[in-house]
Amino acid sequence: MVMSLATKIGNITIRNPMILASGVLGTTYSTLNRMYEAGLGAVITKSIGAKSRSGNPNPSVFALNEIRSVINSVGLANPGYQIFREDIEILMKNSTPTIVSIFGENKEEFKEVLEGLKDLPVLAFELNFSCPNTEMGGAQIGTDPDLVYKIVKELRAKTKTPLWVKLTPNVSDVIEIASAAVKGGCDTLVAINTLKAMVIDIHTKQPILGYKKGGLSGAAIKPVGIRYVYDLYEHFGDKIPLIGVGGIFRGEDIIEYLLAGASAVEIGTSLGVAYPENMVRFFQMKIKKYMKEHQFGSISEITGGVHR
Amino acid sequence: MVMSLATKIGNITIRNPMILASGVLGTTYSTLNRMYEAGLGAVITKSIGAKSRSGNPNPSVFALNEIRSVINSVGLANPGYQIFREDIEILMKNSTPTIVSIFGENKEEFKEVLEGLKDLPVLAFELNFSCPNTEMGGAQIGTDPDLVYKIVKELRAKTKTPLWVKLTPNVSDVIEIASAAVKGGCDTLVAINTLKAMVIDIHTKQPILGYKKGGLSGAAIKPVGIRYVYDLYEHFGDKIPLIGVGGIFRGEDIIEYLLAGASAVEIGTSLGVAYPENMVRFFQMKIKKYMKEHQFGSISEITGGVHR
Amino acid sequence: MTNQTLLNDKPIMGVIVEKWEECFETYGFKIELPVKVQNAKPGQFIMLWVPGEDEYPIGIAGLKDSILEVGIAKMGPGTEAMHKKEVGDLVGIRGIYGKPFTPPEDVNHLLIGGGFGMTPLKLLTETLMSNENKQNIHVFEGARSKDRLMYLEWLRDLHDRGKIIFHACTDDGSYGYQGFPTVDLEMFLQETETPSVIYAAGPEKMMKAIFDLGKKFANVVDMQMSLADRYMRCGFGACSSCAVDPTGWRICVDGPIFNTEKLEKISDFGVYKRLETGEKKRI
Amino acid sequence: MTNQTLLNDKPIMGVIVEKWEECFETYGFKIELPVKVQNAKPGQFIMLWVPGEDEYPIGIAGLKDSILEVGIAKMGPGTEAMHKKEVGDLVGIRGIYGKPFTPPEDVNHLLIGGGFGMTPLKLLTETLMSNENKQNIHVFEGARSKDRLMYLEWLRDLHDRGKIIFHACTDDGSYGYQGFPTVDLEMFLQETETPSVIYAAGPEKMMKAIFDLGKKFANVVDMQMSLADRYMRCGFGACSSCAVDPTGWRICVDGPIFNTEKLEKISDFGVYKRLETGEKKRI
Ligand SMILES: Cc1cc2nc3c(=O)[nH]c(=O)nc-3n(C[C@H](O)[C@H](O)[C@H](O)COP(=O)(O)OP(=O)(O)OC[C@H]3O[C@@H](n4cnc5c(N)ncnc54)[C@H](O)[C@@H]3O)c2cc1C
Ligand SMILES: Cc1cc2nc3c(=O)[nH]c(=O)nc-3n(C[C@H](O)[C@H](O)[C@H](O)COP(=O)(O)OP(=O)(O)OC[C@H]3O[C@@H](n4cnc5c(N)ncnc54)[C@H](O)[C@@H]3O)c2cc1C
Ligand SMILES: Cc1cc2nc3c(=O)[nH]c(=O)nc-3n(C[C@H](O)[C@H](O)[C@H](O)COP(=O)(O)O)c2cc1C
Ligand SMILES: Cc1cc2nc3c(=O)[nH]c(=O)nc-3n(C[C@H](O)[C@H](O)[C@H](O)COP(=O)(O)O)c2cc1C
Ligand code: FES
Ligand code: FES
Repeated sequence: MVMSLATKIGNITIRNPMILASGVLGTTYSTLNRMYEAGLGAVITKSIGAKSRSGNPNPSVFALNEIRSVINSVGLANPGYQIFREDIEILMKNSTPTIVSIFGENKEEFKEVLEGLKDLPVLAFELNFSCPNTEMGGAQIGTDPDLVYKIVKELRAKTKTPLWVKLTPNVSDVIEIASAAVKGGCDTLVAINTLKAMVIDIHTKQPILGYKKGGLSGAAIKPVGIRYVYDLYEHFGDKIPLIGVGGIFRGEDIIEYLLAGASAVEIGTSLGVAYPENMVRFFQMKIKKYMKEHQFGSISEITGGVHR
Repeated sequence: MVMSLATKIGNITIRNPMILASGVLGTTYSTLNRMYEAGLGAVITKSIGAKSRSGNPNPSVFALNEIRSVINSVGLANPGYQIFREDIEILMKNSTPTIVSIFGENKEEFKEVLEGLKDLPVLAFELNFSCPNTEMGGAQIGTDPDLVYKIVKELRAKTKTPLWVKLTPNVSDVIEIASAAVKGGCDTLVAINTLKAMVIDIHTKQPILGYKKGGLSGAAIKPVGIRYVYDLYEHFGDKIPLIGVGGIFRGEDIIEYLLAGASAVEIGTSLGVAYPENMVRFFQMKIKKYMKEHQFGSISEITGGVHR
Repeated sequence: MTNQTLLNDKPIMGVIVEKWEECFETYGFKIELPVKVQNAKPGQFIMLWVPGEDEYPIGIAGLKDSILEVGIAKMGPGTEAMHKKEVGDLVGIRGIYGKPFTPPEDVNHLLIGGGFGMTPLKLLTETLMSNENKQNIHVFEGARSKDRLMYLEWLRDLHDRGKIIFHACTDDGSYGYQGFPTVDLEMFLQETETPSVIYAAGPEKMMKAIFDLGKKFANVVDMQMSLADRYMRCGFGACSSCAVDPTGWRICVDGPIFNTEKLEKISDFGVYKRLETGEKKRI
Repeated sequence: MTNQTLLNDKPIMGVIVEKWEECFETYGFKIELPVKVQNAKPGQFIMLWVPGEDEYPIGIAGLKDSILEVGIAKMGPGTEAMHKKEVGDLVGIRGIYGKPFTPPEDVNHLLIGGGFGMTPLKLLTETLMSNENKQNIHVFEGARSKDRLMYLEWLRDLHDRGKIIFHACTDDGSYGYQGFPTVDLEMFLQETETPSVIYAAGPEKMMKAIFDLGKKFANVVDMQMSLADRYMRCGFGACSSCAVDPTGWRICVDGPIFNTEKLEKISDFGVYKRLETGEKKRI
C-alpha cells in the first residue's frame, strides 16, 4: 500500500501534517530553518506586528511540570515587520515552507503588516486574533465577531496568499467567531491559542509572571483543543480546512486532532525542549505506524474520522 | 496568636474555607454527611433540577492521569427536587451546613426548584448556570448576561436565602456575566465550573464519553480558575465574596485561591478518591501551617492578598 | 507490551483474544492488554468500555500477565453489545478498582454465589487453591437451571479432582439438588466445627438472605460480600452514584467487598439501591 | 527538605542564608532551597526570580546539598533588585538548565574570564581541583581595577597553596599586570608543550578575542565558552529568544557552553546578538 504523509490545507500541500506553532522556536530564521530541517511539514514565525515590541517583563515563560504544561506572557515581543523581513527573506531563500503569523492592535496595523510582507512567497499568513497576553483596547480582537469579519475581509482584498485565522478558546461561542472569519474570506481555521491562566506564589504572595496573567499551553489544554476542533468540524464539515493546536506531546495526540477534524496540526510546547529533533522523529514514526496499522493511505482519510 | 480557620461568605460563616464542590460525592445525603464529618466547612449537593434526569450515557466520568484531571459528562443526572428533598431533610436534621445546587432548563424551572426547596434552612442555593454537559436551548445559560440577570433577579425576589452564582469559564468576558449576576442580586460568585473538553480514542476512532463531549476538572484547570478569581477580585474588590473552584489538590492550592481573592474554595476532583478524609486532613494541616508561618490570624486576612 | 501498569486513567484498549459461551446468555472473554496488569485480587473490578455503546463495571474472573478474563451475563443493551464482540475486536479497560476479598488463614472458605457473581468467586477459588488447604474450599452455586450455572465444568472438574467441594443447585432440579444454595450452606454450617468465612457475590436479595443466615452461626467468623448489584459511573470514587446509606461508603472504592462489621452498618443493604438518577428503588 | 530534586517547573522559593560583597557592585549569595539539588555541573545555570521585579539567568558558582551559591554583578534594575535582598528574604529558582563544561583528562586547564563570567569558572575550578592534577589548573582573570576582580581572595589563596596558578590583570594596573588576560594566556600557550583546553566566560567580545587567539595554537585541543551574554526568557528551549545564527541553537539548552567545533558554526559569535524584541544588535 502506498502511504503518504503529505496533507492539503486548502490550496497548500505540505510534506506532513506537523507545523511549528507560532511563538515557540520561531523568533529567528535560524530556529525556524532548524525545525523545518528536523522534519516538520512547515513552520510558523513568532507573531509579527507593525512596531518593535519588547513584550512583557520576566518571568514570562515557565513550566508547570505536574500538568506537563507551560504558562507564558511573552506578550508579542517582536522586532516589527520591517526588521523581521530580513529573517523571512532568508527563509524564502532556503525554500522553507513558512507561515508568517501577524498581529495588530487594530485593523490598520494588521493591514500595514500585511502590505509590508505580502510580496514574499510565504505559504500563508496566520492572523493572530487571540493572544491573551496584551491589552488591545480592552478585550482581544478574537472575541468580537464584527471586528474579525472586517479585518479578514479587508486583508482578503489585499492578497491572494492564504489567510489563516487562529482562534482563541477564551470565548463563549467559537462558532460565531469562526463563522465571521469564514464570511470575511479566510482560508483556514486554526484552534486553539492558549487558555487564560495565572499562577501565584503563596510564599511571597505575588503573581509569578511579570505581566501577572498569562496563557496556558501544553498537555493540560489538549482535551480543550480537541473539543474546539471537533465542534468546528461538526459545524463546518469539510467546507474549510482546520488546523488543531494545543497540548500535542505524542504522535497519538496528532492522530486525535486529525480524527477530530484537523487537516494538520501545530505543535508548540512539546518542541520547546532540549531535543526537539527527537520529538519530531517520534511523532513521525508514530503517525506512520498508525497509518499502517489502520491502513490509511493518506492524512485526508484520517481527517474527521470520528465524525463518520 | 489566636488563629481561626472560620470564614465569612457574605452573611454566612463556616468553620473553614473548604467546601465540597457540586457533583462530586454529592449524590446522596450520606456522602454529603460523610464529607462534612471528614472536616469540610460545608457541602454542596449535586445539581438538582425540576424533573428526574438519568444524565448522559456511560462512559461519563474518567480520569486523565497524566494531567491529574478528570473529564465528565454526567449531564445533571438527578432525581428531581421533590424526591431529593428527602435527602436534604436528613442533612438538615444532622445540622450539616449544606448548599443546594440548583439548575433549570429555563427561568421557570429554576423558579420551580427554588420554590420547592426554599423553606428548608439550607446555607445557600448555588445557581448552576454553567454545566457544559447538556444542551439547554443551545448555549449555556451562563453565557447570556441578560438571562443571568433575569433569573437571579426573579429568584432573589422569592427568597432571603443567599444565592450563589456559579460561573462558567467558557465565556469571552466573565466580568460581563458576573456583573449581570451581581446586578440581579446574587450574594456570592463562584468560579469556575469545568472547561469544555473532549477525548477521542484513536484505536476505535470514537469519542470516549457516551455524550461525546465533556467538562475538564482537576489540576489542569487550576491556573485557569486562579485567573478567573483574580480577574473577578480585580474588578469587584471586596464588594462581593468570591469562591474559588478548580484543580485544588493541595493545601497550597487553597491558599493560592484565597490570595487571588477567594473567601472560600470548593473542592471536587481531588476528593473523588479512595480516602477523601485524608485529603481533607492534609489540606487543613497545610492551611494551619501556612497561617502560622505567615502570622495570619484569620482567613479574611489572606483573601485578596496578592492584590495588596 | 510496555512496562506500564493499569492506572486510573482513560480506557486502555485491549483486544479480545478468546470468546466462548460460558452458559446461557453469558459469555467468557479473554482480553489482551498492551500493559502489564499487576496485583489484581479477587473481588476487584474493571470498567469495561464497549466503544460507542456503554461502559460498566465487570469483575475480574482471571488474570495472567496482560491477559484479563471476564464473564459477562446479558442484562440489557450494554452487555448485549459486548456479546456481539468477536475475537480481534477492541474494548476499553479502566482500573483496577475496588477493595478485594481478604481471606484469613485456617478457616473453612465458603464461596456462595449466582449469576455474574460467580466471576470474582472464580478468581477467589483459584487464589485460595494456590494458598490454602484445598479440603476447606466449598463453592455453593445456584441458578435457575443447569444451563445457567456459570463455570459448571470447571468447578465440577475441581470437585472431581478433590481440590474443592462443589455444591450446586438449580430451581428446576436440572442439576444438583432442587432449591437455593443457602440450603446446603445452612446444612454445612450446622455440621462443621471449624471457623468459617462466607464469601458471597450475586443478587443483593440472595446476599441479604445469606447474611441473615450466617449471623445465626457462631462459627461464621466473617462474611465478605460483593455489593456488585449497584449502579456505577466513575468506578474510582468521584461521582458517588454507588454510595450506600447512611455511611456514605462508595461501593467502587470503599467496596465492592464489605465484611460483616461494615455490612451491619449499611442500612440499605438488601433494602433499596439508588438508580442512575439518585432515586431510591426497593430491592 | 523533601526528596524532590529541582525540576523544570515554576520557581521554587529559596531563602537567602548568606550575603556578602564579593567585589565592586557584585554580591555573593547563598540560597537554601527546600529541595535537594543534584548533579549541578560547572557551566549550568538557573533562572533567578526576584519576586515582583525580574527573572534572569544566573550561573551556578557553588552547590552543596540544598545550598546554592551565586554571584551577581549589577547590570540594571533586575540585578540591583537582587542586591537589595537580605538574609532571610525569599527568591525563586528554576533549573537546573543548560549543558555544562566537559573537561577532558590529561590536559592543561586554562580558565579565563572576567566579570560575572567568573561564577561558572569558580565551580569549574573546584570541580577540577577535586578530580585532576592541580598543577595543570590555570585561572586567568581580568578586570578594570583590583576592586572588580571577582573571587580574588579565594583564587589568591588557592594559588598560594599551590592548588592552581592564578594569573590576574587589571586595566589600571591596580592588581596583577596591567592589560588584558589574553596577554598572559598567549604567553602561557607559547611556552607549554602539553595539550591545553581553554574554558572562557565573560563578555562576548573578550571571548571572541580568546577564540581567535586559541585557534592559532595547535596545542589548544578544545575551547569551551559560555555564551552567557545573551537575552533569555524561558531558559529551557521554548521561546528561542536566545537562539544563535545560522544553526538555530538555543544557548539555554544547546549551550550555554559551546566547544570549538560548535563555535566555528555560530556565525554571529562576537558579531551580533538578539535583543528581547528579536532585533539584532552589533556586539
Ligand atoms: C463491582 C461490580 C462488578 C460486576 N461484575 C460483573 C461481572 O463480572 N459480570 C457481569 O456480567 N456483570 C457484572 N456486573 C454487573 C454489570 O455491570 C451490569 O450487568 C451491566 O452494567 C448491565 O448493563 P446493561 O446495559 O447490559 O443493562 P441495563 O439494561 O442498562 O441495566 C440492567 C441492570 O444492570 C445494572 N446496571 C446498568 N448499568 C450499570 C452500571 N453502569 N453500573 C452497575 N450496574 C449497572 C442495573 O442494576 C440495571 O438495572 C458488575 C457490577 C458491579 C457493580
Ligand atoms: C547563561 C547565563 C548565565 C549568567 N550568569 C550570570 C551570573 O552568574 N552572574 C551575573 O551577575 N550575571 C549572569 N548573567 C547575566 C545576567 O542574566 C544579566 O546580567 C541580568 O539579566 C541583567 O539584568 P538587569 O535587569 O540587571 O539588567 P538590564 O538593565 O535589564 O540589562 C542589562 C544587560 O543584561 C542583559 N540581560 C538583561 N536581561 C536579561 C535576561 N533575561 N537574560 C540574559 N541577559 C539579560 C542584557 O545583555 C542587557 O543588555 C548570566 C546570563 C546568562 C545568559
Ligand atoms: C512561549 C510561547 C509563546 C507563544 N507565542 C505565540 C505567538 O506569538 N503567537 C501565537 O499565535 N501563539 C503563540 N503561542 C501559542 C502557541 O502557538 C500555541 O497556540 C499554544 O501554545 C498551544 O499549543 P501547544 O500546547 O502545542 O504549545 C505561544 C506559546 C508559547 C508557549
Ligand atoms: C463528576 C463531576 C460531576 C460534576 N457535577 C457538577 C454539578 O452537578 N453541578 C456543578 O455545578 N458542578 C459540577 N461539577 C463541577 C465541579 O463542581 C467543579 O466546578 C469542577 O469539577 C472544578 O473543580 P475541581 O477541579 O476541584 O473538580 C462536576 C464535576 C465532576 C468532576
Ligand atoms: S461509581 Fe462513582 S463513586 Fe462509585
Ligand atoms: S531562553 Fe527561551 S529558548 Fe532559550
